[in-house]
Amino acid sequence: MKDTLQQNLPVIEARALGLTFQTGDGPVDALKDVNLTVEKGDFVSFIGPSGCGKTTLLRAIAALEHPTSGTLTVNGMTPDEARRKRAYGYVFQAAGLYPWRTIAGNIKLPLEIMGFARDEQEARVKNVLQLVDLEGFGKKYPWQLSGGMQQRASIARALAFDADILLMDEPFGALDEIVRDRLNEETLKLWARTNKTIVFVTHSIPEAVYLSTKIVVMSPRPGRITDVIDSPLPRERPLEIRDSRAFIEIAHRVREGLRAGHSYED
Amino acid sequence: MKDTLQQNLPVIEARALGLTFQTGDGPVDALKDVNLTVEKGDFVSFIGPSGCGKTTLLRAIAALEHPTSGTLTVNGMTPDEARRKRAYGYVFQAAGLYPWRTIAGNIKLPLEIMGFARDEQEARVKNVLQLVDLEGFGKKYPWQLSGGMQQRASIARALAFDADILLMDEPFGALDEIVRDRLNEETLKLWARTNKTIVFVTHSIPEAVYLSTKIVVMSPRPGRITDVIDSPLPRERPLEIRDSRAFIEIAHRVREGLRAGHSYED
Amino acid sequence: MSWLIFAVVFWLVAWGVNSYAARVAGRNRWVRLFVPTLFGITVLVVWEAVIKGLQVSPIILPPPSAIGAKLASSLPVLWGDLVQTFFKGALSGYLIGCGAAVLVAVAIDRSPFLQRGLLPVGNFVAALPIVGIAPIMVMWFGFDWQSKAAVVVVMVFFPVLVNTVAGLSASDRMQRDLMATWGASYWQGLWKLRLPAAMPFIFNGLKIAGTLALIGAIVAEFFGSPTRGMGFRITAEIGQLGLDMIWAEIAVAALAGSAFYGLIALIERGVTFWHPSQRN
Amino acid sequence: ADDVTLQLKWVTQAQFAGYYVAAAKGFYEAEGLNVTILPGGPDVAPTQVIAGGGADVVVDWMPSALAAREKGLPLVNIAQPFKSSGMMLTCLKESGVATPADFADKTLGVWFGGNEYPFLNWMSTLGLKTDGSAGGVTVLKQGFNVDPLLQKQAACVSTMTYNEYWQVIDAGIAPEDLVTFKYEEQGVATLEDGLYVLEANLADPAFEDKMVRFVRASMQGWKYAEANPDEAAQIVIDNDATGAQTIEHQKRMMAEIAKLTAGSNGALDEADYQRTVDKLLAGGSDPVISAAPTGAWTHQITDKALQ
Amino acid sequence: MNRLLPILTVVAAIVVLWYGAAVWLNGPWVQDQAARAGVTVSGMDFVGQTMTQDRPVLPAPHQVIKGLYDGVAGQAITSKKSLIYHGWITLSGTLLGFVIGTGLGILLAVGIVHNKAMDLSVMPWAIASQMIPIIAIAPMLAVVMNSLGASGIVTKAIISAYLSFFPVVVGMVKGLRSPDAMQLDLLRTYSAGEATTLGKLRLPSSMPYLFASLKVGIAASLVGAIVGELNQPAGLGARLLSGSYYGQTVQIWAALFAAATMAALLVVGIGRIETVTLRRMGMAR
Ligand SMILES: Nc1ncnc2c1ncn2[C@@H]1O[C@H](COP(=O)(O)OP(=O)(O)OP(=O)(O)O)[C@@H](O)[C@H]1O
Ligand SMILES: Nc1ncnc2c1ncn2[C@@H]1O[C@H](COP(=O)(O)OP(=O)(O)OP(=O)(O)O)[C@@H](O)[C@H]1O
Ligand SMILES: Cc1ncc(C[n+]2csc(CCO)c2C)c(N)n1
Ligand SMILES: [Mg+2]
Ligand SMILES: [Mg+2]
Repeated sequence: MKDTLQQNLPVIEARALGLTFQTGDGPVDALKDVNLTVEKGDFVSFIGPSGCGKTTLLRAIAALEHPTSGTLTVNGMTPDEARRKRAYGYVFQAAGLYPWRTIAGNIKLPLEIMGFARDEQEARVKNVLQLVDLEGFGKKYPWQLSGGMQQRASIARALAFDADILLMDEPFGALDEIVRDRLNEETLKLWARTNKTIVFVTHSIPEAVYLSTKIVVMSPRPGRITDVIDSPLPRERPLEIRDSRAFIEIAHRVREGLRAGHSYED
Repeated sequence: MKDTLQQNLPVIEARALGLTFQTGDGPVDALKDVNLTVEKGDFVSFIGPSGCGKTTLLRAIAALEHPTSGTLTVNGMTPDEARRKRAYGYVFQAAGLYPWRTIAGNIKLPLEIMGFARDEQEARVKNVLQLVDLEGFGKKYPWQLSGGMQQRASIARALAFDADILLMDEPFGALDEIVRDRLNEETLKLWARTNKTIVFVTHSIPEAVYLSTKIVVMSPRPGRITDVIDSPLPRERPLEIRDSRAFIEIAHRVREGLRAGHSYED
Repeated sequence: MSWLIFAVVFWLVAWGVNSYAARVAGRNRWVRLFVPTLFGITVLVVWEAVIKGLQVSPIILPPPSAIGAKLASSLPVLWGDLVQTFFKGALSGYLIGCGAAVLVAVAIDRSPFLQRGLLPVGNFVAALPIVGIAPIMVMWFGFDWQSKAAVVVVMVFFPVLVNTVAGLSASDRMQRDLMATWGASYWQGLWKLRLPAAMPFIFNGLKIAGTLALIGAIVAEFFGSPTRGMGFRITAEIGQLGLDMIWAEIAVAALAGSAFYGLIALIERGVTFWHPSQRN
Repeated sequence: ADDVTLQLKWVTQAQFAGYYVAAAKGFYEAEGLNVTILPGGPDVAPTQVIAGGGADVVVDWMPSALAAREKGLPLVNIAQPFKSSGMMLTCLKESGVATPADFADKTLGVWFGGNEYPFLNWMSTLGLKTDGSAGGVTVLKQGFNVDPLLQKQAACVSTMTYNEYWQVIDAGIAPEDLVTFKYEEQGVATLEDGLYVLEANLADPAFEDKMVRFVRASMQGWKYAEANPDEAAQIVIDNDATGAQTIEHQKRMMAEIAKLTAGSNGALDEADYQRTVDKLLAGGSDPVISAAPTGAWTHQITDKALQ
Repeated sequence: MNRLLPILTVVAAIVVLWYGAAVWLNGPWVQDQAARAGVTVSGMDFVGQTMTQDRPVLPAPHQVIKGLYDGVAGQAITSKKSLIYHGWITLSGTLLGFVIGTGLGILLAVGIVHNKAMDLSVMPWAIASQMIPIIAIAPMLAVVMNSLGASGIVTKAIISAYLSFFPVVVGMVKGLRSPDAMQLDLLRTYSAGEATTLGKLRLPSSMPYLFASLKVGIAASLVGAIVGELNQPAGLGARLLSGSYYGQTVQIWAALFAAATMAALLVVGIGRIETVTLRRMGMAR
């Protein structure tokens, strides 16, 4: 009974959300009047020009920023409560691995903090390393891995403790197109396999269209949502889908949305 | 007579070029057996996965690295002579503005070094600032500008002294798609207007196809050229050209070339 | 006893006020001045109260009130000593030492060979204890401020040299490559790129040297001086247990030293305004 | 055994031979005392050490002891093993100083830290200004050695008959090339190396008894040292922790020290005391004491120790 | 080899200059002595005499080396003339003070990083504290410590600690603040407390800063110990002073070089520990 209730409740719900930063040159409206509903199992992408508030919105969901108006609930709780219940796996734009820990050590970090038993830790590390195709690299240090491998390790770290909600802030921004394509595929597979809710920030239109069930187009000054596109693409998506008519159409709609919201000065 | 001779001479000519770095773990073949001819007025793009030697090749052309085998001539001279004749405008991947100088001061810097007269300097700064849409920002310091504006300032700096050859190393890597699109358009316009020779490094297939008259596909370990594609696209290119069949075909060929040269490990 | 209780209570109250002020308005300029000031006052009050409470003899440690009184009544003497030790000895030595260090750094900048040879030797020389150098300098340069300046020169030279050399290679490769693509000469590159880029490092060295200069000059006076100067006064007063005067000199030294440091930091702010650490 | 801590005014050398001899020869032990001797140095003010409770009894010169007394530290002289002063000014003949009248416009090295008062007093009796004005003398705070003289940075420097003077000689300057002015002969001598304790402690009979035994054994040590200078010098060497002293130098020093202790049985001569006080009161521009002290000395200990 | 060659070249240049300076500075004395004896010296005789004096203004390098050799190898190490004996006394005070100073510095830095009020109030006064001429305080401190019954080594160690805590505070505050916002946010998404953040992020990432300041700190510690020894009977500081007191320039220079060598060895030692630690932490490349 309780389970069903949870199922029906939106995982993330923002109502008239606003967030204003107080800075030296006066207040900056990073988010204004944002309304958004994310259901369990959704793959949501935020796309928009630099400075439109994508990161801020993601951080607000993870309780790393505090909204100045409106309401934001996660699993029916405040984001802060959800954070304390360890609901989030967060993947930052750069890999952000701790250089003094091995790859396995990095993945173990959240597990140590959350007090998992030692052999449980080992088992999980092994498991997620396999998931991101990094078996055998556990004992390496981050700088001994290529950028793409580091990024995968940081995703493994976010997956290790099985948070319900995976928040990813431009995780593939620093990678080249080929590697990026492959990681996109892997991410989709992972999502299909685990049925997590994923919120994903990107600059890239093809990436957003390829990955998402829901594309949120944002525009800056003040940061707001200008379009929410529910993708008609099927859940299984080979790379070739990017040459399909449906794909190109959505991409076009996203591009138009972006262009509309884009002001000239930067 | 002399002019015609110059016209016919290739601007950049590499024959069996090789460049090996001596590193702690033994030699690294950054470039091997590279043959390339660039004519006056060409827009050449280097594309390839990370580490394939794009930057190294560009730096060799600018005499910032010294080839270990083969020959490389620029305007019939060695790259070093060409450098001393101030043949190059170089735009690095990051903006690389000097933080203790204003934007105008940064643009003025090469002019000071090359000994332009003071009012000539002012005039040129004004001119290029206009060209990259940064009028009114001359007195600002670099950190007071957004990343995209900084990148444009660094392009302005490379343009200010009217070098024949513009070398650009992933100049738009750090920018979002919309800004990037616009700068791509601007770059094309500039190229059309000035008839400079431009050598351009990028990770992005659409960017390479959109901009270039000649696309050089490279692959790593050792860095070499796997394909040189002469673009059939016309010199005038609206953004919409990217949805054309010809465009998609070239893009496909580039992608295939890249994938062939791409190994799995990173 | 009641004095001790007073000390503890005062300390707790001041600490509370400071914590509150820092938490509520830590960004406010006045609060940023107020908090350390209150902290300093607290130290003085606690010092005074502990001396009263434990009845410490003023011959061992005088209370701040006595030091303050002595300071106020001996201003001309203190000023004369400050001129002799700080302005003549420390400051001239500081300027000569730092200036020479920067020049030498530029001179050896083109020679990696010299750098690799000079820096380890420099570190070794910098490790020579001043208490050993000071008598030698007095022997070489006489009793007046010149020998004090010489000690200061020796003390400040290497920290500034090491930092400047590090700073001169601090510009990143891209910035240097830019200069190369423009065909800039060595001096153009030095003047327009590497010196400005070195400034944060140079100032780091200048600040370290700033904490050393005054101390060096005072210490040198222990090994011979004319009959004025802060170090002279301290040795002369110890013989008649003039502890209040000694502490007055120490207070002046701390004040002058901190002011000097503050001045360097201020100039640094102006010169390296562009550096991220100055922008917060 | 009763513990006694003695703070010396200067580093371990034959200047303090009596105490080291008394310890080495078991004179203290025989009196039931366990004596700890703390060497001093330029960085140690004995007055401050005793004020801080770091010593029961200190060796100090009377000017600095009286100055401390006026500053509120009630020191009392309980014994005076040194009869005469060893202080003098040593000048290079070539600097043109032959008599005190030649000091004018010369540079003179002086020890500060409490030792400058006899000098200032002397200069004021000579009518020479010490503030650097023309016709006066230029005063240098001399360091711990005689280099200023050797380097000709000063015409004269302060020396002790038993120590620094011989360093000048050792450096290779012949005695004929030097001119010396002993304070004793100039009539400006003050009492050196006396034993001082805190006044309040003297009221305690146990402490008094301890000091009686201490002074008795110390004087026994001094007389033994006078009689056996070479052995005394060796004892001093054995006690020098810095390893800087040489036996030749200490033998010579012992011989000179013996001249200064010769006239004393340990008891303070009231006339010497009065002379010292008069000198200090006369002072220079800035007299070291402003009023004649009372109770600054006692025969209480020596009377019992020497009977 | 190619690391040693430049150093040797510079050292050789310094030695040459040094000999020149020795002739120049010791020359007047030779001439004065000759004048007093009524003879004249010239040429090689003169040069030779400038380098063989007992109390030279500047001892020639070989005199200093001989002094060092005599002090190190020419004595039983328990002898009071042994530089090893005195060096050991100084070293023990240095190390004790260094441990105290470093501990205090790290604690203060942790306090400054975690407490805004401490951040605002401590720094300016820590700077001011370093402006106090320690040599003026040392004798008074010795008296106070003495009356509290502390032994000589503790007094020395306190001065050492006083000089070494400052670089450690400055470096550690920087180091503890070196994690970037993203690294801190990561731990926040794990809902980690301040203690966890300190242990798992701030401390490990401050290691390079810590070692840099430890190197400065140990050198400062040594200076402190030497200053503290000026009123103690033994140690390199006492050796320096007694050398100065008796005008034994060679002894001063020998003690000076012994101290500097010790500082250099200590710094190199910390460098070794740094390399090993950072390698084991995977931070050395
Ligand atoms: N801590 C902060 N203080 C003040 N302003 C901030 C802060 N963080 C973000 N902002 C401002 O809020 C706006 C939104 O920033 P945000 O980082 O969310 O943009 P974004 O969409 O993630 O951009 P990008 O694609 O460049 O990462 C920007 O104008 C930014 O300058
Ligand atoms: N200074 C150097 N010393 C040693 N190896 C180097 C050096 N510069 C580059 N390399 C190596 O040469 C190869 C080519 O590097 P290059 O920077 O040209 O690649 P790239 O194609 O520009 O890659 P990216 O897209 O990541 O910028 C790489 O393997 C790199 O590690
Ligand atoms: C800083 C200082 N300098 C000189 C003396 C004078 N003094 C007193 S006893 C003694 C030993 C003589 O060999 C000397 C030189 C001093 N007390 N303090
Ligand atoms: Mg962002
Ligand atoms: Mg590159």
